[in-house]
Amino acid sequence: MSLTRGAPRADAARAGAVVLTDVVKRYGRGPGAVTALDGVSLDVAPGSFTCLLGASGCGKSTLLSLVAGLDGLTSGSIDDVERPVAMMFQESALFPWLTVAGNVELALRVKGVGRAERRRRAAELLDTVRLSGFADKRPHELSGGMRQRVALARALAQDASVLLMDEPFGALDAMTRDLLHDELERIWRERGLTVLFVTHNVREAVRLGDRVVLLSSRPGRVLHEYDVDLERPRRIDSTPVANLAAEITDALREEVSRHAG
Amino acid sequence: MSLTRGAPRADAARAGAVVLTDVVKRYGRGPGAVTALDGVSLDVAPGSFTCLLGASGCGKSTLLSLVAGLDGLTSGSIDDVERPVAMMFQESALFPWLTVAGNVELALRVKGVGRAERRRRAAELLDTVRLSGFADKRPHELSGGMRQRVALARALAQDASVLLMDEPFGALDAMTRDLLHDELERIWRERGLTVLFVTHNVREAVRLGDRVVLLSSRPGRVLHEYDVDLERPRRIDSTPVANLAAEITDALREEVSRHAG
Amino acid sequence: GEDAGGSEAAAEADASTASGTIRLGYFGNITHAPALVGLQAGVFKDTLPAEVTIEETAFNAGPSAIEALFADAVDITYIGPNPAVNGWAQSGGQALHIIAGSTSGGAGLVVHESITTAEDLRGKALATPQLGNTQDVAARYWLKEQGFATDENGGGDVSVTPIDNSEVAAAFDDGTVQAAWAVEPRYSDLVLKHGAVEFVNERELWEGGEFVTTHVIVSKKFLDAQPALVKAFLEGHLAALDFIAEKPEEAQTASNDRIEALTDKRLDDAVIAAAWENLSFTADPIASSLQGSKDHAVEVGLLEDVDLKGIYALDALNQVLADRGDAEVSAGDLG
Amino acid sequence: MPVEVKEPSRELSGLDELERTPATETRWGRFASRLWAGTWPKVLALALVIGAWQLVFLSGRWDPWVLPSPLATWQELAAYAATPGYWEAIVITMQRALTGFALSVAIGSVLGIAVARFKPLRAAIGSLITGLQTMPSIMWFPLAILLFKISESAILFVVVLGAVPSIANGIISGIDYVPPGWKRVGAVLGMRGFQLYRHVILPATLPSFVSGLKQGWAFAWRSLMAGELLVIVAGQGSIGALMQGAREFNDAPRVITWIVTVLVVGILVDAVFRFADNRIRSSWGLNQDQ
Amino acid sequence: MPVEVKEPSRELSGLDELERTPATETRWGRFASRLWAGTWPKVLALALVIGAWQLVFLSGRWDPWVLPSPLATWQELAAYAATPGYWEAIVITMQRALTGFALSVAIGSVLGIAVARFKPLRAAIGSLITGLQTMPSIMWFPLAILLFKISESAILFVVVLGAVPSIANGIISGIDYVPPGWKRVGAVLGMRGFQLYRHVILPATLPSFVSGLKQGWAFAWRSLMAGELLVIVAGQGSIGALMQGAREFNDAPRVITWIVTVLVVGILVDAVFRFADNRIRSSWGLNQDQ
Ligand SMILES: Nc1ncnc2c1ncn2[C@@H]1O[C@H](COP(=O)(O)OP(=O)(O)OP(=O)(O)O)[C@@H](O)[C@H]1O
Ligand SMILES: Nc1ncnc2c1ncn2[C@@H]1O[C@H](COP(=O)(O)OP(=O)(O)OP(=O)(O)O)[C@@H](O)[C@H]1O
Ligand SMILES: [Mg+2]
Ligand SMILES: [Mg+2]
Repeated sequence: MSLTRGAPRADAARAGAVVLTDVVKRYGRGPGAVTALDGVSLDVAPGSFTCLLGASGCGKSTLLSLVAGLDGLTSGSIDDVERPVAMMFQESALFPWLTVAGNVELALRVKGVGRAERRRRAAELLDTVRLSGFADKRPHELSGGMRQRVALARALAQDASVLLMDEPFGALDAMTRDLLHDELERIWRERGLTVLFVTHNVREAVRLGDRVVLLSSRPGRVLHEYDVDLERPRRIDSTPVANLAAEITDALREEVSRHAG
Repeated sequence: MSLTRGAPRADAARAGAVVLTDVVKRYGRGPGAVTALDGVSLDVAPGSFTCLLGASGCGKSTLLSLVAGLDGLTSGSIDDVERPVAMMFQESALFPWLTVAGNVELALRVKGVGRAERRRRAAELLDTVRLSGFADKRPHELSGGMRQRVALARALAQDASVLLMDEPFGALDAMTRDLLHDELERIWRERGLTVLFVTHNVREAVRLGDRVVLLSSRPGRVLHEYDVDLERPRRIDSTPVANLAAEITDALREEVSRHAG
Repeated sequence: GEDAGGSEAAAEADASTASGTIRLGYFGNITHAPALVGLQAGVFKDTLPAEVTIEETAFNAGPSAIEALFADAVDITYIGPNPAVNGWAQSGGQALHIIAGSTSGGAGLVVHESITTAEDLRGKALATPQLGNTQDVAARYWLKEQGFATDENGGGDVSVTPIDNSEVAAAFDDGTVQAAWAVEPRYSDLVLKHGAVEFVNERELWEGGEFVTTHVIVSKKFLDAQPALVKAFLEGHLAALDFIAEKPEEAQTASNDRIEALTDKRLDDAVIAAAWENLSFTADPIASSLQGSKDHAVEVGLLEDVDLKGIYALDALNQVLADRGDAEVSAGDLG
Repeated sequence: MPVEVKEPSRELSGLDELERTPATETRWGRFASRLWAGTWPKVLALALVIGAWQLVFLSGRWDPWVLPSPLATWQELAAYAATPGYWEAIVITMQRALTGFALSVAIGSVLGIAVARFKPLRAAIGSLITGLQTMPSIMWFPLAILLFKISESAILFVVVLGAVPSIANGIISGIDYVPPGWKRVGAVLGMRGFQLYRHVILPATLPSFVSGLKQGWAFAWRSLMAGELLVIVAGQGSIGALMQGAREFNDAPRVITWIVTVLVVGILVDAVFRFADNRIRSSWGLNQDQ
Repeated sequence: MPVEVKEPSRELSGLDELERTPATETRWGRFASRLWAGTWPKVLALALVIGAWQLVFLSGRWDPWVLPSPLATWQELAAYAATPGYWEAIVITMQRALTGFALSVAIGSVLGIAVARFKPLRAAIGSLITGLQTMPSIMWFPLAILLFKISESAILFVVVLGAVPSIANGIISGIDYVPPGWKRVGAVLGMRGFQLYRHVILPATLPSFVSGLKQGWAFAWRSLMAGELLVIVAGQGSIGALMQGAREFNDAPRVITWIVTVLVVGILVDAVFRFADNRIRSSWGLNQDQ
């Protein structure tokens, strides 16, 4: 296991599936303005799995929506993103007028996939997220965790090369989460996806990521980057994962207490 | 540290702040009906802190809303609840037409608390959840974790003797969560609250609870009850907490895999 | 008449001692000139005792006036023959009486210049203001006499098409209709401004060249309860008619002033003068034409027969006329 | 220890006592009780109205030719409804109403979407839509005649001008209130332009659209009643014309007959909208709490 | 390596190109550019309409007394607007409209809440509301006269009957679509009956209420135009009476003058609703994505 404390990277030789350069994002104008991100530069290699960690409200969701092209940057640039990207939102944001299967199929429909194929793929994906029996339910008939899983299935259905995930497993019990970690890892490998993954669970970040990026709060900046060189498949309760997680947790704790102080 | 594997409790000598007897909850009718809870009996002592654990979709939110009196039981009874209870929902459910402070104050307003007092208490509570600077923002200007904290402040503002919390800290980073654990524990002690706390984080359950209740999935039943006799204040990363959590996790894992198998 | 007890009482009442309020209805229309002049030139005010006040209400259409009379919201109103007959029929002769004539003449058929003989009308469309109204009946009866078949649905040899007064000029201009049975001031307006040609003046069709266009009705309750006020009003009405006869120019101006007060709009002087020529203002209700028009309506199938006997209550009017030394008027068989 | 089966949501029940229907367990029993729950209030309301009417009539406050008795009106209605003219008028008017309404829905939807979509268009004519709505139908008659002479098209023109603004406004306000989160999901799913409308914005707008349609129907119908006076075409009577005719003749029972007819048509049409609305609400999970 | 400042949301910009206003940085600049963005489309639209009108006029398709030239109409309008009668009519009508509308809002709100609240009431009269809405104003005249004689109250009665159903329907459909989650929060906060309405249901219903108000205004205004023919007082022209007068006179420029006046009033009133709507939307966070 090797660990690289990420000094600000050299500007040269940047190439990747997602390249952020000095990204600044301010909400609002005048005295009430909030600077959510302040000069974030990040270079995400194609096919890599990057986890974002940071205190609540530090700008993680903001960063993802900038990468997805949903919001405008205040300054800086985001390059090399092959759009549309797939994205899983913090709130599951399912459409109430569609069934569970319909929500998943919608991602395929937009891409012009035929009806039979759509149905097959949706069933497959619902199986992946352990919701096979719920295809014909409506979102309001699901529990919070189930909804999150449907949103995951929808994001996977998009089959984009970049996958952005905003606390995707926050409402899941540990076991379901473990299962989905395995599934996600498998799909990431098979498809060669580039994943940007926001989480509050440091172990989860270490379990999944090639790299863990720590953001500071108000304004959001890149504080540290950790390369996770642990061999896969990893187990979330293995000692190496726990050790690295403990180290990162300390750094995070320091940052949060500095901020709170 | 002592641990009691909860055998089904004797029906005699039940008395508590919340007493559930053979609670059954079915959604829908006919062949599409879902039995969310099937014969749940639970006896929550006044002033106790009970954590509910269970797989995603096993009926935890359903149980809380039954206790809150928001939904009707299919059969069984729920007694001794002093209503209205305070409740924090899984989705933060803030009112978009009110500011952050307004949302918190609303809980006080309903109880007829005067304007100045309201303002003072709301400011205090926002301080407790580390959101002092955000009183005049609108919910849509907050991050997911911030919204959750506002919902917590609102629930605390209710000042009811029973507090139901549905994954209240799911969207928070570890540090903020630790801080809020301490705050919640303090308030629980000071006010002598009866807390029913749903979480997916087993350590969190052990960190906070007097008792941890494990629910099985489809149909939801009480699987085990663990009394947590660790001394307070506890630390979430202390060894006793970790050990008990590991044990509970194993039981949970067994249950989930049994169900998945 | 037997049914006109109120009218007899009114005849005997002393108008000079009348006091109270008369709620008077009228339309802002040149065919209601006596009302316009009476109100605008102060004739009513000058004639009626000081204790009598007139509360005026302008109406837009006959049914509203009848509704108001039924609902006891007006006491006396100027109105066309058709709504009066309808009101009489609907109430079984219990709601109203005609107490005086007001206006005669001023209607007829105007046609596109390409139509020179009656036969030219075959296959053409003829506008009337409204199915079953006075002009509609006149048009259908005349067409029948000319040997044309018509039906209520605009079919037949000549298509009789009901078109609202305010749209008839447009319909005439764009060729939707080639003829119109119209009433003043529309009649003169079509002739002077829209190139229409007079084809039949309705006067030619009636004995003596007179037929009722507007008359005055009173609610039976009011007639019974306030005979003196009715009589006093009739004095004012006659005075207005006198004013029109004596000072036609001033009467035209006063009428136009009142119309302007109601609509912010003056009639063209040429139109009003032409209309004036075509109208005559008289207290004689021309009962024979009311009866005739009703008979025609029954004949062309637009009306179930109603008995108009007793609709007129002219005793008071005749008393006033007698007091002035004028000739009395007759209700014919309908008194 | 006794196991009690409690009534649902005891705490809320205080509020909802009035809305409770007795619980029945069989399927048929549930259907019957729902039918009963939907019917008795209507019957009661009708009975109350007719009772009050009869009382007023008996009081003699108004003459019978002004306010006829319920019985006389019923006889008139029954006799009139037995004539073919009555039904022909309803058929003619309904045909016009449906044609005009269908046209209005098409035009209104396109207009609404266009206005909601393009800011300059909204700035240019957004407010005009409400302005047009306030224009009485009769003010369109001259224009209708100019454009279409005296014809069915002129009636349709008036109807369409009456209904389009409501329908467009319904869509516009629906689109304005689509939660931004859903649009973001649509954008992330790669939807652009038409697709975004097809799959996200229009479905999300549906509730508002339906309520716009309801208002649009009311406007269409009112405009039609006025418009039918414009053209009494090769003249089978239409409701508008016959209604006006009844008024011209101050025929109170006939007038009330037509009022009742129009109300019944309105109630039936409302049932259609209500059905659509209930479907939407139950599939969105909005009426689970009853 | 160059740092580029990019336009926001490039991917979405394709869709939104038309809506873009130039970015300006000063506060005054922003105000000016927003003003400009709101104004030029209106000016352009006006210019287009007048241009088209002038062309049709020049084509000679219609005689000038049928379709007057824009210039002649403008002269008529300007001359007429210089008379006090014009302004008095507007004042009289606006007073009636505002009184009637205020009354309708009060009655409509109470009715809407009551119907949404009590199932039997909804079953009894829910559908009737839409039925009433489709009743042409003139059919209420006899009843209005019966109840209120010829008076201002009769006009108000007609106006209120016109506007109440829309306002009630707006509230009903708003209440029906309140997300159940919010009601649950309210219940948990201990709200009962009135409090729940005051703090949760009514605020949540606001968007639908505003759009109901907008429709209600349109109905009120149209009913007023008809109702003003009930009471015509010499020398005190109201818009409805004078408009009808112009129609009777077939005075095309005067008719157009009144149409323009009604449109302008409608547009101004719409601006008020639009303002309310924008306030709601921005405080709810619904127009952040522009
Ligand atoms: N309104 C509803 N209609 C139908 N079924 C429902 C409804 N609400 C919940 N359910 C079903 O009840 C079961 C329990 O749901 P509940 O929300 O209580 O789960 P949960 O334990 O809170 O899960 P999570 O941890 O994912 O939040 C699920 O299977 C769900 O599909
Ligand atoms: N639409 C908005 N308008 C104004 N401020 C906003 C808006 N969205 C986010 N913010 C602010 O930007 C900051 C970052 O928000 P963001 O949602 O990115 O946080 P986050 O890292 O995702 O937090 P969490 O872990 O709690 O979800 C917060 O301070 C928030 O208040
Ligand atoms: Mg976030
Ligand atoms: Mg839950």
